[in-house]
Amino acid sequence: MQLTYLEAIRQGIWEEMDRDPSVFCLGEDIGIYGGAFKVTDGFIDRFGPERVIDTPIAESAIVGAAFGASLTGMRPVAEFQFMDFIGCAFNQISNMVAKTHYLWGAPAPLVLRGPSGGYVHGGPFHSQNPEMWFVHNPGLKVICPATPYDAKGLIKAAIRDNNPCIFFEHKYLYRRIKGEVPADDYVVPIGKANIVREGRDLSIVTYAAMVHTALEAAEILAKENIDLEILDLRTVSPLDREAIAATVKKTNKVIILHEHSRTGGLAGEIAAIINEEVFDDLDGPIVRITGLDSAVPFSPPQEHHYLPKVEDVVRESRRLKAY
Amino acid sequence: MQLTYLEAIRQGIWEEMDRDPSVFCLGEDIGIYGGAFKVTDGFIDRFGPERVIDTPIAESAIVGAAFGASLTGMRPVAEFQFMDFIGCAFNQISNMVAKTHYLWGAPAPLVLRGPSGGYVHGGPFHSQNPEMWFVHNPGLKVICPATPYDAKGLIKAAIRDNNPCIFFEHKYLYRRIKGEVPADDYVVPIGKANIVREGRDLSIVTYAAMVHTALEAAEILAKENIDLEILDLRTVSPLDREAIAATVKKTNKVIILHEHSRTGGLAGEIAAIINEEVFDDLDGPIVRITGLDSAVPFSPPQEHHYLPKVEDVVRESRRLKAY
Amino acid sequence: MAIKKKNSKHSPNGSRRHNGASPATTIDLRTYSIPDLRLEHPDLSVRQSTEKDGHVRYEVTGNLDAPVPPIRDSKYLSKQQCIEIYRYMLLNRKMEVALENLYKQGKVVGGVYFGLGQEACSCASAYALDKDDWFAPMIRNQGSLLVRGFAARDTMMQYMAKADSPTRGRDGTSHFGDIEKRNMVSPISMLGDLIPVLSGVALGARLQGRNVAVMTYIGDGGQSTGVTYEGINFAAVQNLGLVLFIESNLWAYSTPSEMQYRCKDLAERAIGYGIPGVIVDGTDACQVYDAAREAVERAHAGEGPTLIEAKMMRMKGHAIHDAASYVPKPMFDFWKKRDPIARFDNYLVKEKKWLSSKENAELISEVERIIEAEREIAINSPMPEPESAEGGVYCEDGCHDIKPKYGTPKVKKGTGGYKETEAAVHLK
Amino acid sequence: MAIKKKNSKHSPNGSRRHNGASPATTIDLRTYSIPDLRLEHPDLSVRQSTEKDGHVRYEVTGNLDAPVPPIRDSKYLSKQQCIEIYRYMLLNRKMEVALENLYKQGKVVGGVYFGLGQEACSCASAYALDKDDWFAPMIRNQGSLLVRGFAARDTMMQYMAKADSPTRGRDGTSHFGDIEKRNMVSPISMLGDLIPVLSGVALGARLQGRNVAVMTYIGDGGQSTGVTYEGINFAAVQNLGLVLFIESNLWAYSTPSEMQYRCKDLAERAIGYGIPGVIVDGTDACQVYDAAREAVERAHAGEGPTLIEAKMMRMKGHAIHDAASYVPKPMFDFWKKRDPIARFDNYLVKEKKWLSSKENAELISEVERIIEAEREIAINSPMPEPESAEGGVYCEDGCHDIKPKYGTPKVKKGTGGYKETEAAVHLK
Ligand SMILES: Cc1ncc(C[n+]2csc(CCOP(=O)(O)OP(=O)(O)O)c2C)c(N)n1
Ligand SMILES: Cc1ncc(C[n+]2csc(CCOP(=O)(O)OP(=O)(O)O)c2C)c(N)n1
Ligand SMILES: [Mg+2]
Ligand SMILES: [Mg+2]
Repeated sequence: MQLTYLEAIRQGIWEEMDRDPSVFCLGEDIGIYGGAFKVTDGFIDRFGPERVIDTPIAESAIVGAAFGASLTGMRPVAEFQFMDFIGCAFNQISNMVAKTHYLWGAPAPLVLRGPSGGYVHGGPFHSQNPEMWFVHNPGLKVICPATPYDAKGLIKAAIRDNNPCIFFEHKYLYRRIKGEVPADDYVVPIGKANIVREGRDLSIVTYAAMVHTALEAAEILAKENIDLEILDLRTVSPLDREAIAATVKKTNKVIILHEHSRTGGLAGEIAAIINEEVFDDLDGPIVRITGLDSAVPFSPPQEHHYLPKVEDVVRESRRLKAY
Repeated sequence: MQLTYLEAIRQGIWEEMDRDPSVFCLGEDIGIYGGAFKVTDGFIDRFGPERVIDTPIAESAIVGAAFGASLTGMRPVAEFQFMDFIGCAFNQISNMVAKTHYLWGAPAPLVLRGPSGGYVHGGPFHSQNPEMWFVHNPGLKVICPATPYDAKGLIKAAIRDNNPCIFFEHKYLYRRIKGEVPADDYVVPIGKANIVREGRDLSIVTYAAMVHTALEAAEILAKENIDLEILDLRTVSPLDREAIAATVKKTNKVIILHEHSRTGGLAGEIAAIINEEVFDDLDGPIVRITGLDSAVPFSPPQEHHYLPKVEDVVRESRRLKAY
Repeated sequence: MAIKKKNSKHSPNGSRRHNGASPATTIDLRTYSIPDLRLEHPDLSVRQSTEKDGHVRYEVTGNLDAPVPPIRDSKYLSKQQCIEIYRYMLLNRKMEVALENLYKQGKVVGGVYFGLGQEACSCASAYALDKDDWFAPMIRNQGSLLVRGFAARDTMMQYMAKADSPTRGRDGTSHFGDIEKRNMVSPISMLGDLIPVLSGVALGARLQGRNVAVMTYIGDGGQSTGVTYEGINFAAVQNLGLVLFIESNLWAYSTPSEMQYRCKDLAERAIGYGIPGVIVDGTDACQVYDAAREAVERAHAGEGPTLIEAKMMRMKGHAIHDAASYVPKPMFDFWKKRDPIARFDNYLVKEKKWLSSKENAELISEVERIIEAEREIAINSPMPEPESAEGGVYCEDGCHDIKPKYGTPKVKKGTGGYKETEAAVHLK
Repeated sequence: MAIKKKNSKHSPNGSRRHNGASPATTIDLRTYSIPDLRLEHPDLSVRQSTEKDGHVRYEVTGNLDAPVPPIRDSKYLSKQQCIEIYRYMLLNRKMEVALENLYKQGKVVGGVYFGLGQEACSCASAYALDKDDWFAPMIRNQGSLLVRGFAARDTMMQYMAKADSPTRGRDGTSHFGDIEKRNMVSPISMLGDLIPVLSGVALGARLQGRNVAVMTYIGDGGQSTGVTYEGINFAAVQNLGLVLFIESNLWAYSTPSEMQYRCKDLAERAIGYGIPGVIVDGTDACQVYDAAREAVERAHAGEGPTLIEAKMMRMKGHAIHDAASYVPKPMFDFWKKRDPIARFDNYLVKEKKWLSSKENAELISEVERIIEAEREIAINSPMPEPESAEGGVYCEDGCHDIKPKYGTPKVKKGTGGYKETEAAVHLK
């Protein structure tokens, strides 16, 4: 059936709660209100206030409590009202949760999830894409789906995973895209990228909302006989090195496209991986298309200027093709 | 005169406090005790408890208070007892301090400083190098000196800078290295890298304690007729792109060496910069030598295995030279 | 505020005694007085209940028919001052009506946040500050901005993301600041972070020889954040002039205050900070002012922070998108009768007769004219250029000449304190 | 603990009344009782003072000659139990002496942290837990580990970073955990983070139909962290069985507790959380046990969290490198007289005559033998292989079979609550 990205996530969590009584949700306004974006709408009626817990505004306590519950064998799904607020729980995530298994061997099957990303005029505190801080934080799995199918399959995989997973839901996609989602139970494996468009001239390595930007650009470029291959990473930690290497090996030219700010961003990591894996296959420099190095400005013309756009991909693709 | 790295930092802050009454210090145990590593030893006697403030254990309050004071025209120097605890103030740094100037134009001349780094068997919570989270955080300057001369000149520059600066002091270097420091007032410019060894075969781009590792490796390799050029970045945000490009242009081969864990680390960013600036000058893949992707383990054999070593640099240099 | 003169370092709210010397029965009985200026003590309470249809809803209990209390006469405010505060409250409300209309006309970027029902709290609190004092609003304190001398257009342009807005489009709502003239720190979205920041402002000023009051606000929800605790505690230990209003408006987005804390009143937390706490009716401008003014004076006298809990209700949804259907309707009815403007209007016009009906009508239309004029200016500001997204991440050389705002900071005097420390020796 | 039966949701510590109906004088007087089991109330106070030589030093004031109080008879502990706790306290101390020697012999990696003077607090608190309860120690609670069934060698090997240490060399000190058998969560260095985590453990257990007590500790310094506040508040609102010991040992590294908070006693913070708070003499094992046991029973009965402030002094420096020269010497003298082991020894041998001197001597040498044997085992463990630094960052497939520890979690019963929501419909 056709579902929105949001509804796919909602169903994924719902089904896991139905299937496994050890799954429960906690977060701010997730109960009667159903969450700021209504991802948990109806959950409290179905699963009761014990399993759908409205918490005080205390992100470190939410993460801490989710982690503690996970140590007893529960599988908490904690919502950040916006992923911008994840910095309020940073130490708890980085030093408590992420290091647990490495240091003393306890699994911590929890999911931290919430809306991230721009293009909705959310301004500097409601548009952030903070995934890099967690990519550079061993012990966490970091997931950023682009389609309803992947979103549902990956949230289910994250809930079943025995590691702490951070699940970034792109709020621009929530209700703007629909896609086919099978009725049967399925999961999408964490850590596997996906070629969403095959092409021969150059590769775009990207994820989340930018996948759609890349696809749009590919349509335009197809008319100019520039044939893009698009790799949707889906999981940004751990990264699918093989898939990255394979697409570069094939097209020999690569653009890395991400929404978050450039310096210290994911494109750097991928550039390093490409150097390590397939340096000899490169026929042109690795190109980055990213957000600017500042906070995300609020005003639409400024936000538009700040964020990567279809025309950026078109322009850089032409340039790289000609290199 | 010859000073230790620690004494150089201490003098730098002392002189700035002497010179400018708007400079003051705050942090945990910095007063009568003089700080966990004695960087502010004697300060409270000289400058009084008003300007050398022992705070409660509350990192978000320390950063917040430093920031607030900076808005009144003061120049606070806040100490983290260990930089490992900077995650406890993460949101305050990232969302309050770093975005201030971009969003509403207020300068925030504060310095956050403290000991970081491994090689001292500090274990997972006292060995961290958390600079990347702040490199990927527009609005901050991030400084990581390697020598007494630079440490003093850079701490003074940071105190005089009108932007929030994070100053990472490598605790392994504190008392282990000495160097010449002029008696006169001087600053080292923030954002400028420094060639600490000229060479022709390949470049090591690095900073902080790893500069010394690279220098040791260079001695060994010199005997094999492999001539390393070593670029000490000194500041990791903003990065000195020109200096990075220049050394690669000269040697055509580059190893990036840093202590923090690999994925999402600085080497990626530098790899991307090199691709953007001097791709055609590369005669071999960009090589990374870094910490492993885990917490820093406590036991000395494990820590040794985890951290980059002279022999790693020697081995990778040979390999890259032969490429 | 009864606690004003009690300037002991410990337990300013209370006294303690030991009852009995016999070991087996020693118990420490402590009595704390939390001054409560309210003239009524609503006993409404909200909880989740599962209804027959399976839905979980909020249910309110308590006396929903209690009569509306009178306004408490201010100990300090003159007639003129009362009218001035009233005027700010009108401006606050009319500006928000204008914002709502701008939103409906599609001119606002993002949502709109309202302080409906909380105008007394915003306006009378800020009115208690002196010029040199500092403040930082939260998102509902659009009235505080007006009192502190910002024009309605500033906030309006922020909402419309205009080029001439205080942040030149970079941020919205009341997220802007001014350290030059109006001593305002910009809020950020993360709740509670302002509290240590304002404490730091007071610290900075004190190092320059000045005890300023630093006022900010936090919600009954936002006060659950750890940084709130760190910030208040820092101010308490450092004896800084923080004046913190807890806007106890019963809801944090959709979450009732019963689910944020378990003590009865948030002012009780003052006990654990070792600072004075006081409760006021947040819909009564006089109470708000009196408590704020006494706290400001404590700050000026170097007596440390004060926690003021203002009780009221958020009379709209969290923001304009939120119909607040989770709020039991009788609560709106109860609090609607306690509308701060209607009550103050009644107090000034009918009770005190400080305003004639005609003067009141004139005042209202003057306010409307001002808002209309501001609206025009705001609307006519252009949108920013796309390229204006760039630059300003750092304060570049010369972008600001930074010097202590209140003059040269105090420095430890004389060389008596000077010591030939290691560093001093090295310096030679 | 007098508060035990008061199970009202609000203000469990207190009652309130309004004095006077006249508007002008309404003031809310609240009386809170913070039970205080201590048999003395030391009045020492520390502050910074600048001396004639220009040095700033800590100065202590108060009655430094007060007589040592007796041990308070426990309401619950039998003779055998008292002796058992005493034995753990001896083990705790002797183990730390052994650690100090290992350090001097260069066998320890990094520093050593001591609980000297705090053995009663660690041992008697953990002794109050039942098998199914959970706990997490802080760095000075090496005694708690012994009580909970860990061997001295575990901690010793942690300090020596040995391959057979609980973390196989990856972490040191008491930083290890065990979720299988001993229900222990590993601490991390960052102070306060354990508090919400333990609350979450209680939440997880409750979802599985079990009210467990979850005990952890925090220092007078560490409790200043925001996460402490968030964690206690979370437990309070969710009514979780957190038993939090504040180890009020007067110092946080070099910082006296006067510079951490401004209220008189940290137990007063319980008022603002709306939970019971109680003060005990942390050098009196009986008091510690009684308060802990009552809190544990409250937890088991589903009555929510308890805050217990244990007053004592850290009798060494922060860690072995720290000579604690900043501590005014008379404070050490004062508290040395209150050594928990000497007092308990005196109580058992002289006052109660539950132990003969001979039995006591035998007990002590048995403990020494045990520690010596543990030391041998610990020393003989190899150092880990370098390559053992790798692996285990993720829990890979099959590395753990995760199932709810206490049986199947409670699930909302029946289909009455089931509703044809959007999601349910889509699911078909
Ligand atoms: C740290 C943090 N977490 C979550 C949010 C999202 N959020 C914004 S406002 C709000 C509710 C605030 O309620 P309250 O503090 O009572 O203020 P009110 O809206 O009632 O004035 C929430 C949860 C936030 N802004 N900051
Ligand atoms: C969040 C955080 N900040 C700073 C530190 C550094 N630190 C370790 S122990 C300590 C003092 C702790 O004092 P207290 O909590 O009173 O415990 P005690 O040592 O007295 O048992 C400090 C500042 C830390 N571990 N965590
Ligand atoms: Mg509220
Ligand atoms: Mg302590």
